[in-house]
Amino acid sequence: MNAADTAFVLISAALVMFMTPGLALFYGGMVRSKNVLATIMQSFILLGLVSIIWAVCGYSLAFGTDQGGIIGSLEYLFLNGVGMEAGPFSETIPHLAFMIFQCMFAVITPALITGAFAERMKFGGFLVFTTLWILVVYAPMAHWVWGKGWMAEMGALDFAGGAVVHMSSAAAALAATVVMGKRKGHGSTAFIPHNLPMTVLGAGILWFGWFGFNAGSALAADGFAANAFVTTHMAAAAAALAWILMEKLHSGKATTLGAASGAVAGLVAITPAAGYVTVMPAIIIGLGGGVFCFLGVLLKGKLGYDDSLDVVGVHGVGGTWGAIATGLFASINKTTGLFYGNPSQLWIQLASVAATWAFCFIASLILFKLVDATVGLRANAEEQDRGMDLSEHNETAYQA
Amino acid sequence: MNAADTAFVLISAALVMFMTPGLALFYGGMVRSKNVLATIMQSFILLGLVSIIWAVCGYSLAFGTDQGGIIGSLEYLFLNGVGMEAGPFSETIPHLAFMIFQCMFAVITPALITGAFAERMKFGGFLVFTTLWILVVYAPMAHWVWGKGWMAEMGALDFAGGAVVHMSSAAAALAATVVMGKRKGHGSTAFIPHNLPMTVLGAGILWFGWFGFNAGSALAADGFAANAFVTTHMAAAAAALAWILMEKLHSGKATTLGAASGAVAGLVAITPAAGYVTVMPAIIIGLGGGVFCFLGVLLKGKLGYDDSLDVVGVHGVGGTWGAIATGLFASINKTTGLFYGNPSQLWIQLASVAATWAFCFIASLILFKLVDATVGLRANAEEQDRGMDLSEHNETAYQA
Amino acid sequence: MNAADTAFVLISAALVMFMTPGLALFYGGMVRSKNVLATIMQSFILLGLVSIIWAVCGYSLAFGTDQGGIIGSLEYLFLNGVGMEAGPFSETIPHLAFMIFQCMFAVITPALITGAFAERMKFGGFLVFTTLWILVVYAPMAHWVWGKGWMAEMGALDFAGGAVVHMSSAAAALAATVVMGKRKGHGSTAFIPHNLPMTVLGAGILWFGWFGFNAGSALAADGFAANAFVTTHMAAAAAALAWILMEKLHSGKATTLGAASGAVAGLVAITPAAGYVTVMPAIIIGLGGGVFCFLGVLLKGKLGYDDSLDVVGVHGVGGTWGAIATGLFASINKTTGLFYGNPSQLWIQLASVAATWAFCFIASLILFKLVDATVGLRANAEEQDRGMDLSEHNETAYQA
Amino acid sequence: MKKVEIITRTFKLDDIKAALSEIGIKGMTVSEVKGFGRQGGHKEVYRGAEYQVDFVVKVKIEVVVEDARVADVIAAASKAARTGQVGDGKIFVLPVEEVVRIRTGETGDAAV
Amino acid sequence: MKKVEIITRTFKLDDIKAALSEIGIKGMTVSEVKGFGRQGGHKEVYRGAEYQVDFVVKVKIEVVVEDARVADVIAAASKAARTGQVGDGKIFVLPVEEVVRIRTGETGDAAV
Amino acid sequence: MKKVEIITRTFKLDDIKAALSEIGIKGMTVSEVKGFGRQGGHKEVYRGAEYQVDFVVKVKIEVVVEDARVADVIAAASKAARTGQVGDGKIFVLPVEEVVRIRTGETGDAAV
Ligand SMILES: Nc1ncnc2c1ncn2[C@@H]1O[C@H](COP(=O)(O)OP(=O)(O)O)[C@@H](O)[C@H]1O
Ligand SMILES: Nc1ncnc2c1ncn2[C@@H]1O[C@H](COP(=O)(O)OP(=O)(O)O)[C@@H](O)[C@H]1O
Ligand SMILES: Nc1ncnc2c1ncn2[C@@H]1O[C@H](COP(=O)(O)OP(=O)(O)O)[C@@H](O)[C@H]1O
Repeated sequence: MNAADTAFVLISAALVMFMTPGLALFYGGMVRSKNVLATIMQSFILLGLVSIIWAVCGYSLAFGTDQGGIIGSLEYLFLNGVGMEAGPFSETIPHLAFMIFQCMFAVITPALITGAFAERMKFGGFLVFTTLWILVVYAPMAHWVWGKGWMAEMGALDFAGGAVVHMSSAAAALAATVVMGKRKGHGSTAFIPHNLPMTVLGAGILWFGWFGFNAGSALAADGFAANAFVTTHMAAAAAALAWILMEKLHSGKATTLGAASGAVAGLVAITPAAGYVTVMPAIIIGLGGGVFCFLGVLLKGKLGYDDSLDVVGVHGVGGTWGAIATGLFASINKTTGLFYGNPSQLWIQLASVAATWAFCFIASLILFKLVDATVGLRANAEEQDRGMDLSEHNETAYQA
Repeated sequence: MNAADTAFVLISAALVMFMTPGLALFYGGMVRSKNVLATIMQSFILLGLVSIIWAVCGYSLAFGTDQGGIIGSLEYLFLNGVGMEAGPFSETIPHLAFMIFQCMFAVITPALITGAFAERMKFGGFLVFTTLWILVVYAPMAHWVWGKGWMAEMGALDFAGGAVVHMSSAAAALAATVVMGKRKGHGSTAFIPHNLPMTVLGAGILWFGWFGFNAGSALAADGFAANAFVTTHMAAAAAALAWILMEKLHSGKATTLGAASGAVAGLVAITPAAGYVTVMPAIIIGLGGGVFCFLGVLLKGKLGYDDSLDVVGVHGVGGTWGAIATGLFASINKTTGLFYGNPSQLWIQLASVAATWAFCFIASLILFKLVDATVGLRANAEEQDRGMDLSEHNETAYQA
Repeated sequence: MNAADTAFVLISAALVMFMTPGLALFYGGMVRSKNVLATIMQSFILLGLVSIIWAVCGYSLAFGTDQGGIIGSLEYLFLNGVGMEAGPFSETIPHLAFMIFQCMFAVITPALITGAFAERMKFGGFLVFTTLWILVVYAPMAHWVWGKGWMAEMGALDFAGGAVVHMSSAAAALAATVVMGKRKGHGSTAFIPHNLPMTVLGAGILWFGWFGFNAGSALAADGFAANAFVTTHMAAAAAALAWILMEKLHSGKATTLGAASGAVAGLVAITPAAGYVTVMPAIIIGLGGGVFCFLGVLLKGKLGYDDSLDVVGVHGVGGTWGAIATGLFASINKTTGLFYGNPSQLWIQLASVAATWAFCFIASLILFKLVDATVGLRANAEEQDRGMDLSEHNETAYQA
Repeated sequence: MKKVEIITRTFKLDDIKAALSEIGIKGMTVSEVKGFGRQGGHKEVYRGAEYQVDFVVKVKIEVVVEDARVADVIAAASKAARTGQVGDGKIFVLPVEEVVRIRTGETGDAAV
Repeated sequence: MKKVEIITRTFKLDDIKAALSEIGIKGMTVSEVKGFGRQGGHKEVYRGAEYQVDFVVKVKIEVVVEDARVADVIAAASKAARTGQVGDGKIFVLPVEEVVRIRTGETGDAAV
Repeated sequence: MKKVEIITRTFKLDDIKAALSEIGIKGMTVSEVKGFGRQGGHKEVYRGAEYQVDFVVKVKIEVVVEDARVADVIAAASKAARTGQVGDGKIFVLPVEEVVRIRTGETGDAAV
């Protein structure tokens, strides 16, 4: 046990917790004003819902003793045996600190999905879906990658959640657009963000919190943490620039929403790589994140599906690129990627990418269909016209 | 002295400082737009006013050498003798770090009260009242509980401020409603929150900062801090869920304001217990916090007093429940409560609850009366119509 | 290497990073709603632009081996040689941690300048100017003061950036007003802040982040850090009070914008002194900061130049006062000022003040003229009428 | 048919609405306006600079009614809105030549 | 000249604008209003307290046209705005005695 | 009595107010509107998707005056509002049949 590492991981957990309200604002600013509360709520309430699921059984499923590479044991049900002493995943911090740090990841991941079905999701169906998704998709994914499951065994590298957090939520987002269809008015109405300063504030909080997310994933206040901190920052910086450069080329002007989106794209892209690459490759990963995610968002317009806030374009494209780039650029922390003489790492990364997308998409699709057929998912046209804030929550965000 | 503990407490102090602007937004979003600045100001300016009082004499009154169980000595007047070496309250951190961590508590406590008289308090009277209240109510309370005063001697448990922070401010809030009466239009006009995203942002900042508040109160980056961190988070999570469940039962829909209010209620409830209970009891405390505070807020409607933003319903009910629950569930950190075989702890807790309410209510009542009779407290009807922002500060919050 | 110091500096770097979005809101709330995004963008994008410049060559120019007192060597180009081990500027933290902490300072400094030309600056010219300014003004200044350059050799004290950050940006701001002239409508139209809660939120984030800025500048989690933390807080507190007291005397009412402005003025004033003075002198420095900066802002009205958001009045006046006050009150950390028997320190401080203003003003003036003559700086009257958000970014901040 | 436009203090809206309901008015349209008049404005101060803000926020209520009810509407609204202080506002009556209810296509008195 | 005032659902604005364009209307002025009428409002709940909000947000479209075109405007706007549900709103026609185009000083039919 | 409605650029409000004050107008009511007309709108871009925004934010000034002063009001407002560019806006004059000052109950010319 080491007090410095404990302090570092606890503060990091607080930073990651803060990302969820940050995401709520990031998304909330992008919807129309009649839907802002419902959008915020879908992130905020997960701090409640997922945390309790995590304490009851989620943590145990993800980080209990490995059962055949597939899932964790039930030994930590109700956090039984998760105490003030070090646990199996880190010798220098209390087991509780590791558990709560991981809890914050479990909270924000399903919150990311909500961008896809914003402005048309019913609250009840959302709660049921998320509960199932944490148990059926997230906990296994976390186990496979970080809980000594089969992906970890295979040697897949995912420092802070390119697969567990970003690809998984993007695959669920894609499934959501398939099951739920488009918002009323899609194609004819302009869906213009109602409050961009709110979105930029959200992006600022996300960037701030991401230092906890990525550097905290070192689980120690050491050189690796410092390296992950720097790669995180520089990738975000590079991606913000890359995105607005793409905008300049594409439509003549850089936008504030573009800068904020680019920063998030860069943060997504570096997430799997942050602890395995050095700074200059991180900048390249960031540049790629900015360019590819911008193109991914444009593609949506071409393909015509309604991923309201671009979960697939940003988290799907960015997470995938980051996972592949880790296979290219890994060079520190006992890893090596293709460019450092280890082509097999790239194949492992590609396999983990394919497996993650396939599993998460199919499982999410089934869960969405299931909830749609039982509790119901989609608000009807009249509810969408009134806005989800009034229809689902009896509230109005703003009064003159 | 220990650098890790110092880092942890300093960062925690920063987190607690950030709660005050967070509270400003939490409250500010709930008032009408013509009163938002005045409401924000009443929190923000306390970062100025109370900090200076704290440096001049507040800290000494609270944490100077105990004088008969009642008050601290004047030895630390102007922070004389409070330096870079460890002080009497912690061996591992600089005395200055302990002092400033405590300062942040002194700042936010009177800021909590402001919710009770929002939309009708004059700024001058507010400043005078708060100055007196810190010296006459807060400093003694802090001394009794944390400064080796009589409540500590009696064995009352209050980890991070159920009595010192929440009950004390709620008792003052109740006194305020008695002395100041209702807002103009109470009962006929709808007092609807003008900006709920602002309130949710405030709640997010409060939740984030509360990790500093509660885990930081361990004054060391150890297993107890990790435990307090986790109990804090889980209680907030449980209370957010409990509150919206109550709403669903009561009026058919969960609300965003309910989720935010519930989270705060849970944070309040766990505050006295955070370092003395394990995680599952913390979840129960959180659930209780959500349910009881929701009912407490409803009660206001029945009783008809005008506690504008529910300081009594949330901080009074939540703080009291938390103090009692500490007497029920305490089990770690050398404490035991009723459910762990020590009924006497419950009696001690009940005694401290009664004493806190009685002392803080009566003392606050006298102070309010005094200020009312001299400087004046209440804005008149015309000033309330124009809004406190214009009447008291010559400002308008928003321009189209 | 020391894990506690590493944790402290990394978290401090995250806090300083958060100041830039905070500044974006602080400034963004003060402009008219048609210019809020452009204003926010000018801060936010510097997280991208300056970070990359810093990694490529800025850090090396500032902190490479000293070349004749003037500039750093190119040894750290592309962060070559900046790794996980300790570097030359601190033995207890990774070189990368020191680099990224410094990076955050380089980001926010040019963001401060943007207040001067808000509501009329073209985005392209802004990017070019800032790139040049970092290389020509900021990197040398940082080198002279913190990189073992001539000002350090001379014995000038600047704990966390009174000269490097505040005077330098204020001098550039002054140059901007000279080159760019006034906004359309200056003198006839009322330029009233469009969203003061946004500004207060920004001030809250700045205050919070400033603990990283000043206490983090100790580069260790020790008593000096605790002292800097406390002096920072108390100076901000005192200045907020001083500013609203001046307002009360000047126009009869304290304002929320005044409290926020005062807090920032106090934070600016204590920045050069934070690690060299004790708490009571810090309060005096804060009081002076509040009073002098308030007068500095009033002076603008008299002199008639158009420093839109008072960069000179707040950062110029506050930074200068702080630098001088350091020469008066320095007493710890192996320093002594005039009031502690060392008059020569005051002369050194005055010399460094004069040199900083002269160098930064002239260099900035040349850069502005250069960019004006080539890329162009100033939006024309029609663009200003439409607002910079639409003219420069094709965006609108708010939709009903 | 006439359109009665009532421009008055915002916080009187509920009272006026109630008064008009009482005399059987079933519909009205309300907007927020800024009024300049004898009432004068107020001072605002930002960083020491004082601004005189001339306008006062007012509410405008538009009610279209049959000619015969105009006097009743004026009487009810005046009574509800009056405080006796400068700034109580004005009532304007304008002629309306045609009224259509979009839903049914009804016109004239049947449409209001 | 007449002023045609159309008060209807906000999300119909684009359709109405298109319908009016089609019949050659080149200008109009739009504002956001709150409507009270048969449509009723909705319930809002804040911390357990229920509020009945009576008004519905509506859009008001003002078009000044030559007398001869009034019928066309009413027909086009009615068609575009109609949903058949309560709350489709009203069209009011008011006489206009003079029209001036500020830019040129033109008046009458030439000015709209 | 007539109601003069002036729809023009927002940043001209102060000038028009001054011009009307100068000719002795003591009251007016102002609202924010969106105008569609020849002036055209602008392009906005959000995450690569371009939106054509057709409307322009305009200000609407309503002044009720005695018949005799209408010409003066039009002249003064036109002069103050004119830039000569498309989008300067319109002035409409509508008949007003009655005016009431709520505070005093005065009607007609005495009420404005
Ligand atoms: N001639 C006018 N034309 C249009 N609106 C007017 C006129 N005179 C006054 N108003 C409106 O009536 C409001 C109240 O007028 P004011 O002169 O302040 O008080 P009072 O109506 O009590 O005399 C003004 O704020 C303005 O909105
Ligand atoms: N007499 C009236 N005067 C002015 N506006 C009216 C009047 N009656 C209705 N309105 C406006 O028309 C809108 C629709 O009216 P409502 O009675 O709800 O439905 P409908 O027009 O379908 O009968 C109202 O919200 C209100 O804005
Ligand atoms: N027929 C009309 N009815 C109502 N408002 C109109 C009409 N024509 C124009 N307007 C208003 O006048 C404004 C200016 O008109 P526009 O055609 O752009 O320029 P101009 O008045 O210089 O010819 C429009 O934005 C709109 O608000």
